[in-house]
Formats: sequence, structure tokens, C-alpha cells
Amino acid sequence: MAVKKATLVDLFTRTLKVRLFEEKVWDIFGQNLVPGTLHLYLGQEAVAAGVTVALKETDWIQSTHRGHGHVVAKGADMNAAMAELLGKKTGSCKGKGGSMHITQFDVGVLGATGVVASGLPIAVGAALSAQMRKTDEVVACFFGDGASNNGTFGESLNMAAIWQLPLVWIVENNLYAMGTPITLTCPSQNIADRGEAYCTPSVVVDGNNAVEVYEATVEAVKRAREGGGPSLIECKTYRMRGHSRFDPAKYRPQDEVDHWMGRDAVEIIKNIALEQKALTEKQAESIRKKLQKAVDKAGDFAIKSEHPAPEEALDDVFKEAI
Amino acid sequence: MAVKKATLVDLFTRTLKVRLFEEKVWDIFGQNLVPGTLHLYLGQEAVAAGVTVALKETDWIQSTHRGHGHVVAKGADMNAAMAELLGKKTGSCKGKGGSMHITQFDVGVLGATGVVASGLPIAVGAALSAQMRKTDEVVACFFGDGASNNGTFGESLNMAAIWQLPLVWIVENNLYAMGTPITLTCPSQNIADRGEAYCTPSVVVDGNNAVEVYEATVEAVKRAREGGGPSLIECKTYRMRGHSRFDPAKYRPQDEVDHWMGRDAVEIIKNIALEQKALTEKQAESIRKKLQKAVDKAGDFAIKSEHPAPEEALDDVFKEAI
Amino acid sequence: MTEITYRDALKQGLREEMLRDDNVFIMGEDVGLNWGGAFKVTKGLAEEFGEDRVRDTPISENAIAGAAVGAAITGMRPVAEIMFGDLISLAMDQVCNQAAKMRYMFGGQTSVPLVLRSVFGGGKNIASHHSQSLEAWFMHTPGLKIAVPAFAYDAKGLIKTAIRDPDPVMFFEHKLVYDRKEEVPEEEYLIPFGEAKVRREGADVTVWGTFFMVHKALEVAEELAKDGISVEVIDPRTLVPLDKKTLIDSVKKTGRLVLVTEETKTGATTAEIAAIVQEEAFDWLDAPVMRVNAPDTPVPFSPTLEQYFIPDNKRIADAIREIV
Amino acid sequence: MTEITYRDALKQGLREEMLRDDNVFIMGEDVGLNWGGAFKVTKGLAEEFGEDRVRDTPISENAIAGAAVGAAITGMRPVAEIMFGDLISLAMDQVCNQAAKMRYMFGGQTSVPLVLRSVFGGGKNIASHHSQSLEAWFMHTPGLKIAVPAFAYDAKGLIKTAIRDPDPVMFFEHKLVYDRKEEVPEEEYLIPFGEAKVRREGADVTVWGTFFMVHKALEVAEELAKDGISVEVIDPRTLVPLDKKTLIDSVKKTGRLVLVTEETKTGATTAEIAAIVQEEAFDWLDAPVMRVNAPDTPVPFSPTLEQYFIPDNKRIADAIREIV
Ligand SMILES: Cc1ncc(C[n+]2csc(CCOP(=O)(O)OP(=O)(O)O)c2C)c(N)n1
Ligand SMILES: Cc1ncc(C[n+]2csc(CCOP(=O)(O)OP(=O)(O)O)c2C)c(N)n1
Ligand SMILES: [Mg+2]
Ligand SMILES: [Mg+2]
Repeated sequence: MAVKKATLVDLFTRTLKVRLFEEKVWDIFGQNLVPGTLHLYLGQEAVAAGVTVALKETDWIQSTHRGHGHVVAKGADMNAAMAELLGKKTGSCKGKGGSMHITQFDVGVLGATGVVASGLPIAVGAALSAQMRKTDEVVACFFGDGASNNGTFGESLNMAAIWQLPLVWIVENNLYAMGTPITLTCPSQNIADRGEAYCTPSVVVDGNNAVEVYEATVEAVKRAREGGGPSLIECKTYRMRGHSRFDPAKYRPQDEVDHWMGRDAVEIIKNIALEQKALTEKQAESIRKKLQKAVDKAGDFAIKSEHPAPEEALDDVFKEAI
Repeated sequence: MAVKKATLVDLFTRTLKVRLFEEKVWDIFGQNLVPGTLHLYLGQEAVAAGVTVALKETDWIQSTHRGHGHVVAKGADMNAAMAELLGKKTGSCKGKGGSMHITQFDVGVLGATGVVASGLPIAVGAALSAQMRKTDEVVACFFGDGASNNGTFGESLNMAAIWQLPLVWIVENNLYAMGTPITLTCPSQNIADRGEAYCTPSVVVDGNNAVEVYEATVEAVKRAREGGGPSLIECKTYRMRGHSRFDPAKYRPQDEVDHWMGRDAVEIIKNIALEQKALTEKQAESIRKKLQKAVDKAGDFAIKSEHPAPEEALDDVFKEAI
Repeated sequence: MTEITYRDALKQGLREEMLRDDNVFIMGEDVGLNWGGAFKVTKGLAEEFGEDRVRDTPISENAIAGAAVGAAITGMRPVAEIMFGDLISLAMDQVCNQAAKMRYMFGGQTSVPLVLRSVFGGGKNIASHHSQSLEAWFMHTPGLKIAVPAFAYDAKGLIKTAIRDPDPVMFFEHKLVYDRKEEVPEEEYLIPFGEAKVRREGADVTVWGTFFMVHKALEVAEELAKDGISVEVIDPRTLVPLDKKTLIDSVKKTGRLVLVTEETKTGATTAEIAAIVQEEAFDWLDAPVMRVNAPDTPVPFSPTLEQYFIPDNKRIADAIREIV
Repeated sequence: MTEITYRDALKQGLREEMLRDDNVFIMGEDVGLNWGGAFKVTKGLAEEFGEDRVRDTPISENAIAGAAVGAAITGMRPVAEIMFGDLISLAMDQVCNQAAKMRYMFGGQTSVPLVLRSVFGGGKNIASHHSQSLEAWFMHTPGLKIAVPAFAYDAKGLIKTAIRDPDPVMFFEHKLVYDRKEEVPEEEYLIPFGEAKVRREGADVTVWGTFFMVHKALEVAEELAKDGISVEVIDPRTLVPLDKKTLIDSVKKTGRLVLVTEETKTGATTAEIAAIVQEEAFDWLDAPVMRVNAPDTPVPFSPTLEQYFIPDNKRIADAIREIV
């Protein structure tokens, strides 16, 4: 499939946007302004970009504990996203969610969840709803290699398959679940094998190549929209940092780290776009500048925003207080 | 593989023993002497027989809500088993368990459980224990087609595979989970496909043919004992009765019922044994008589046994009362 | 008005809501054509509304609950059934971490209008895995509403309210009341959450209980009346929201309180009620709040044992007599 | 004696038991070589005992718990770790329906000597899915013992007792005490279950609490002493078995009781304690039993909100002042 030039630019822009957002988060975290923990999306940007470029605004994504990249790529307001990470009143969840629950529902984010693999059945329900409401909405559900070992994985893949739901499973196989290499917890090479067992068409792609992710998603989304049921896309990728805030990730062999660091998602999509003449160096630079500005603004916004008032802790349990 | 004559006799005997036991249970149930509900094993006897004949006494089985057949085949005391179904003090669980929890630990039954699929992780633990204690014990874990849709299925198959545990998964695919046909809840023809996804050698056999079940189990047990890890055997079989006590199973198409009723597990193994000259009609008859006598005795024993005293309800929560 | 069973009252409520709102649908194991629910509550609905809206699921409790969450937040009104309350143990993450917390942790962005129906209680001799009463787990989970109807009339009115509620509702039924008949209006009515019902007025002692124990308490009250003991019986109908006022007012009148549920004693809902009442009506209490519950054991199978396990009229009467 | 952290005290206890009994082993997510447990409790043990006995698992909470059950009934002594207490929601069936009930429903045939370690509590700004305090769910599940150490000394003595216990033990830790240092003997000692510890003697009011709240209560007691209020502080150390005697004796002495835990209020362990005390010491109580808990909400992320959520010294002091 020949990817349109405008799409290549979009892929580059989204990949870079997520990268810059995460670098900003890391920077602010370094200033000790981000409470709690963080699971940075750095390194995996091409997955979120490739998937979301293939979706419509009315489509949904289900995110994870490593969710900033997903929501920013889906179009979340960066100010509100950044403010949420800092626990501010202006955050998209009013400071109640933070990094692990960063969510902006009105751009099509079903939710980000701290319980590994818990998003899968929720995505099933949203896809069922899309089908029952007779819409053309599709749901893309992100999860990690580690998540595929949880019981909800099989339950969800099965349900989606028997009901032929408009769902795309996106496995971000970054080879580790915290410090545990996938080789210790998965007997096969590819998580995709498990999709096949549920009669779900499954492919493996280079998760650092936004174009590959995009192309696979386009095909899966098309199938989903046409009533052809769920698909699974396994994206091989790698974290640029540790699992969470203070993890130096010493457990990863240096040659493995080197290999992946040499496969920078931003560089890869940029080079493709340049080669395909979708973009010039100058245009790329101007995109970067614009994005950097927006990200910086988000950072300032978040830092300057107010903390919620303590008693706000009591709101939002039910629609109406009981 | 040529099956020894003595083994054929054993297979016949165990299949028939389970059949007669269950018929007796049904008979007593008809007299309104069995409290609660019942999940009869009638029709599936060849599975329990084929599996347990391939096991050693020191091996373990994990049972289900449809467990009478498993425990009787593994060698449980029939008096105690029957008394348990009637809630008597002399029952193997002192009347605390009943049909769904019928268990005799000292003949190698890990337990029978009322929660579908909950036996799988327990079997993993027992197999891990067998491996860590450096024994040659093998665990055979029974479960239904319906159970394979539960989250514990994937978690357990995966764990057994990565640790190469001495485990044999026995799927009793009787085509229904209560009233739900497997076609509604499983996108593929065979549950065995799911075993392959976890790199677990998986086969499909005729579950009404005790020899087929036996041969597949022998191979799987051998692999397990030699450190070759888990295997999965899917036994296609059928319930002769409804799911539970009052279910007339009207939801099953008559031609399907007829097909399977014509494939009686006892007849099949009997004919094989006769053909292979492992058995004469006369010997078969004498085995039947002996078994019938033991089963009748168990029935009488159970009926005549005392009910537990009410306060015994307070015992056995902890080893020592707190 | 005609007399119908609790089961049929529930079905009427479900049916009315499905007729009213196309987004209401039912999902669960064996709820559909071939079975109609393990206790036949949904029998006939698949025939009427189709298998799409009365949907049989695989044996996947956590995914059933989770799919209900996903459907609820995107505009549907799922009524999910977990066949036995004991099996919600397999769905605790989706129920307690997702459904219950979503509105809150997303700062009010999401509504989760789902109903999760399930059934508690013993008395059917089906042992430890099919007889528990676990409502306390959910009462201790902020973000869930809990309905506990003991009467057919309430079952219908509460299921309708539950379906229309914008928040997740745990709708708990009891095995022994499905067959109980009572007059139930055929026309529509709703019962608001958080309003207890005084089932019988009395002056000497208040009895508060749930499910089948309400019926036992009423029998006991009748018996004790012959001895001149006047018992007031309160049925909360919902545990969350909890109608404290009706209860406290009653205790202030009678000065005595006996709590009766089928739960195992330690940490039961009765513990919370006892704690509340001694907090809020300390000066009115003439005797300690008494709790009548099952002992702290799993539910045994054998009828002799199970009868001993479940609180009976005698234990309720004894507790009352001990403090009046 | 040297001062060591709660974390290291736990590790010492685990290590001693692993040296003593070859059948003791540890399993859980990231407990092994690469991480040593999310809170580093098992750090170093895989190096010493090998990856077989300190075993990293997949992210499969229900199977972790279930595998521990299967290993326990066949002769091993598993110590399973669930990384965060919130995640036991995924293992409720194996914990509450299998481990807790097996001995009973099999009529005493099986022993399930497993320990399930996990961690509760907020204060780390990690929001609704990683900060809960769910011990009440398990206190309401007959068949489980529950240890709740708040001090390093107890952590070591109780983990050793837990490992040797023939029944399933839920061993709950608290995030904010891992770094707390205290003198802990290097030699072996065991702390029996069911023996509360009076952490401070007092005459005017009894405070009973768990985990980090014990430390806060002690601070408050110190402060209030300046105002002439004499506070007795009781740390139960295990919830099941529960040392009622120490508590009731104390209440009979002081006549007043304040309960403090980090749980959300409704249905917390404090409800059970309040119910027990008003039952057993009704005539000695000079004021209602007060409960200081978190509000009935999920745990919020933002530090300002979380600080408001978790009971602080002021709330504890206020509750005490209200009744003395
Ligand atoms: C059910 C559950 N188990 C354990 C954890 C703790 N935990 C958080 S992230 C994580 C690793 C997840 O690995 P993976 O799914 O591969 O996602 P990644 O972090 O690599 O993006 C673990 C174990 C959790 N949050 N939820
Ligand atoms: C987790 C769980 N869900 C639902 C039930 C109710 N139930 C009991 S048996 C059964 C069907 C099980 O089907 P299958 O695993 O195929 O076994 P079979 O009854 O056919 O032997 C169901 C749904 C249960 N006991 N446990
Ligand atoms: Mg990963
Ligand atoms: Mg079946």
C-alpha cells in the first residue's frame, strides 16, 4: 500500500508530538513536580501514532498504565493532560487520576487503567456498544506483552471473536513487563500466536516504524468497520527508559539496548517522510518548533495551575452525592 | 501402540464402574435422598477411565463440578463417595462438600470445585510442587469446554508451559456448558488450538473411546514424567443426561443426541476388549456383577449412614479452632 | 392486582425497561433462549427481544462485568448477570476497580450506568461455592449502589430504578424468595433508592435485616406478639444508599436493636449498622445492638449442617428476648 | 541489636524460614533477580536461593494464588506475593473460594499452608488502583488468617509464624512503613497470632488502629499527653485471630474507644470492632465508639486530595477530644 504524503506528515507529527510531550514530562519530573510514579511512553511513540492516524475521531481507544502517548496521539488537550500528571485542578481528570488514569473521554479515550490488562474487557464492551448502536465506530485497545498473560486477555479475545466485534487489539510488545523479560513468561516468540487461537487475524509489525503500524491498523480497522470482526497487531518495540520513575533498567543487556536505541521511532518516520519527499528537513524543523512550543505551553500551564481544594476529594463518587 | 489385554480389562472395568456408580446415584436421587444438585458424569465415563488407567497411584487428578466419575475412577472409596453425595457424616468430606466438592485426597484427588475453571491453577501448583519436590508425580487436570473460556485457562496453560510442569490438561468437550452450545462461545472447532498457542502439544481424541483417551494420556504422561512439560488432550464427548438435576436438555437437537447415544462409552470399550480377546462376554458379565454389588453396597452404606451433628458445621475451618 | 412471584416481578421490571429504552440489554451465562437464566428470571425475554439484546456469554465473569462497563460508558444500559454471587469473586477487578471507580478517577468525565444482577444465600444445599452472601464486600467499595430486595413488589420497582440510575448498581437477589408470590401492580412504578420500609410497626425492639431474614423476622415478630413483645421490622431495600434515618428513628423509639442477616458474622453488613447506630443513637440504646448472623465458616453442604449455619427463627427470637 | 527497616526485617524472616525449611519458596511478579519485589522486600533472595525458589511469575494474579494453593496442599510452603493489595481483586476466587474454604469443604482432608503477601495503603500518590486498604474483604472471609504488622519487629516475627501456620495467611504490609527503622533481634523469634500489643498505656481513652495509623495514633497520644489526656494505644497485629481480650480489657478500663484505620469507612474492619465492643463492653462505654477512617471514595491521585483522604493526626485528635 502506498501511503499518502499527507499521512506520512501526520505520522511524523504525531510520533514527534508524543516524543516531545514525554520529554517535557521527564523534564518536569526531574524538577520534582510530578507526584507519584510515571510510566513514560518514550521509545514506543510510533505505535500510538500509527494506530491513531488510522482511526477516525469518532473511534475509541482503550489505554493502559503507560498511557500518556496514547491519549496525546488521540488528540487530547495537552494542557489538560500535562496538568493531570501534576495533579492539578485543571487536569483532564481534575487531578483525581494522574499518570495511570490519564483520560480524555471526549476525544475518544475510554480510559487509562492502573490494573494491567483490565482495559481489554472494557474495550470489548465499547465495541459491543458500537455494534449494538449500529454505528461505524471502531475500538483500538492497547496493552503490553505482560498483559497478555492475564486472564482477561483470553476472555476478551474470545468474546470479541465470537461476536465479531469492531475491535483492534494492539499489543505493544516492548519485551519486558517491569523487569521481567518476555522470554521468562511467554513460551512462544510472538503474542500474535495467541490471537490465532481465537480465530483473530493476527500480524506482527515493527512497532518503531509508524508506517508499518499504520498500514496494519488501516487493514484491521477496515475489516472491523465492514463487520469482519477483530484483529490483533503485535508491535515489537522497546522502552527508551526504565519501567517507571526510578528504574534504571540495568537488567537489560547492553547490546539489546544499543540495538533498539539505534531504531529511534522519530528518526525512522522522519527518514521515510524525507525519502518519500513528503517532507523537507526545513518543514520537519518547523513542525518540531511548533510542537515544542505547544508542549512548553502545556508544561507552563500545568505548573501554574492550581491544586484542587482538599474537599474536592469528596466529589464525583456518584453523579449525585448520596 | 498395542494396548495390553490387562489394560483393556482395566479400561473396561473402570468405565463400567463409573457408569454403575452414576446410575446408582441417579436412582437414589430419584428417591429424593440426594440433597442439592447433581452433575452426572453419565456418558463421559471413558474419559475418566482412560486418563486414570494411564496414571500411577501417586499421580494426582484435579476434578470439577462434574466430579463423581473422576474420583471413583481414581480409586476413591465408593462408600465414602456415595455417603458424601447424601451429606452423611461418613462421607469423604464428612458431608460438608457434597456433589460439587466430592474429593478423596489420599487417593490423589486434589479436589473437586464448584467454580468452573478454578481447578486449573491449583493443578499448576500441584505440578510445580511435584517438580520442586523432585518427585515423578504427574498431575492430570480435568475441565470442560465451557471452562476453557475462563481467564484462568490462559493463565494456567501459560504458567505450566513456561515452567515445563508435569501436567496433562484434559478438556472434556461435551459440546455444551449448561444450555450453551460451544458453537456460541468458541470461535474455533477445537479447544486444542488454544493449547498450541501456549506451545503445549495438543491432540483431539474420541472421548467416548477409553482406549483413545488412554493412549493419548500415556504419551502425555510419559512426556511429563521425562521433564517434557505439559500436554493437552481434548476429548470429544457428550452428556447422556441434562446439565444438572432437573434439566431435560431439550435444547439439544435430536439427531445430535441420537448420534451420541449410539456411541455408548461402555459398549465401545467392551467391544474393543471382546474383539481383542482381552475379555469374554462371561467375564464381562462377572465384572459387571461384582461392580454392581459394590455399588449397591455403597448405596446402602450411604443411605444407612448418619447425618452429621449440627454443630459439626463449626469444625474444620482452621486446623485448630481459633 | 395479581399475585406473581418475585421472579416474575423481576422479569416484568426488566421487560418494561427493555420496551422503554432500546439501549437496555441483558448479558450473562445462559440468560438466553436455551435456559433463561439459572433461576429462570430472564426466561422468555430472548424470545421477545432477540438474542442480541438477551445475550448468552461464555463463562468469563471478569469479561462479562468489564464488557458491561465498556458498553455502559459508551451509551448502552447493560444489565449483566453473574449466575451466582459467589462467582463475582472472578469479576472483582472490573466491578470494584473499574465500574466503581471510573467516574471518580476520571474526574467525573464518565458515567457507568450498569446493573449487575446476581443471587446470594443458602438453603438449597449447594455448598460452599454457590451459597454465600457477599454483599459486605461491595458495601465496602465506594462507588457502587446496592439493592437488596426481599419482596416481589420491591424487586420490580428497584430493578427499574437501578436500570435508570447513572451509576453502577449491584442488584442482589435471594434464592429462597424467587418463588414467593405477592400482589404486584402491572403498571409502572419506581422505588427510589435509599428508602427503607417499615414492614411491621412495633414498640419494644427494632429488627433490621435483609433478604430471606426479613421474612423470618416477620414470622418471629408475629410469634412474639403473642407473648406481648412488640417488634418493629425494618427492611432497608438498598444498602447503598442506606436509609439511616428510618432506622435511627426506630431505635430512638424502641431503644433496642437486633440485626439479622445470612452473612457470616465477622465483617458483615450488620457490623456497619451496629457501628452506625451506636454512634448516632448511643444515648437511646437500652441494650447492646445484637447481631444474628451465620457463623464464621464456609457454607456447608449437608442439610443438617446448613440448617444450623443459616440463622433460624429461634436464634432471632432468642436474641430479641435477650435484650427486651 | 541493630536497627533495621521493616523491609529488611521481613526479608530476614523470609530468609530464616527458607534456610530452615526447603519447602518454603517465594513466587510473584518481579520478586526475583531483576527487581527483588516492587518494594524490594525479596531483593537478594533469588541470588541466595536461586530462581527456582524465588520465582518470577507472569502477570497472572489468579493463577499465582491458585498455584500457591496447589503447591500448599501437596507439601510445599509457598509465599506468594501480589504486587499491590488492589490487585488481589483479580485473585479473589482462588483466595476466598479455594484457599479459605478447602479444609472445610473437604471435611478436613486438606491443609493449605500458604502465605499471601501484599501491600496496602496510600500516601504515595499512585491513585485509585494502587493505594487501597482492603483487609475488610478478607476479614469477612472465614478460613483466612490475617496479619497486619505495623512495626519491623512484628513483621519479622509474624512472617515466620505465618509461614509455619497450617492454614492460609494473608500477610498485609503497608507502603509507608517499609523504610521505618527499629531494633530487631538477629536471632530467631516468633510472634504468636492473636496477641495484640499495647503500644502505650493510658487511662482516659483507648485507641485501636492498624498499619500506619498506629504510628499516627502514637504521635497523637504524645501530643495529647501534654494536655493531660492519657491515651492507650492498641495494635492488634493480627485481625484473624483477633485479640478481643486485650481490647475489651482496655475499654473496660478507659470507658472510651477510638478506632483508626486508613480504610474507607463503610464496612471497614473498624465497623466490626465497634460492633464487638458495644456488644461485649456495653455497660463500660461512657461514649459511643468513634471511627476515624478515610471517606467513602476511591483514593485520589493529587497530593492535596490524598492528604485529605487519609486520616491525619488532627482528625484522630479531634475524635479523641470529642469523647473524653
Ligand atoms: C494486574 C496487575 N498486575 C501487576 C501490576 C503491576 N505492574 C504495573 S505495570 C507492570 C508491567 C506491565 O507489563 P506490560 O503489560 O508488558 O506493559 P509495559 O509496562 O511493558 O508497557 C506490572 C507488573 C499491575 N499494575 N496490574
Ligand atoms: C466460574 C463459574 N461460572 C459459572 C458457573 C455456573 N456453571 C456451573 S457448571 C457450568 C457449565 C460448565 O460447562 P463446562 O465447563 O463445559 O463443563 P460441563 O458442565 O459441560 O461438564 C456453569 C456455567 C460456575 N459454577 N462457575
Ligand atoms: Mg511490556
Ligand atoms: Mg461442557
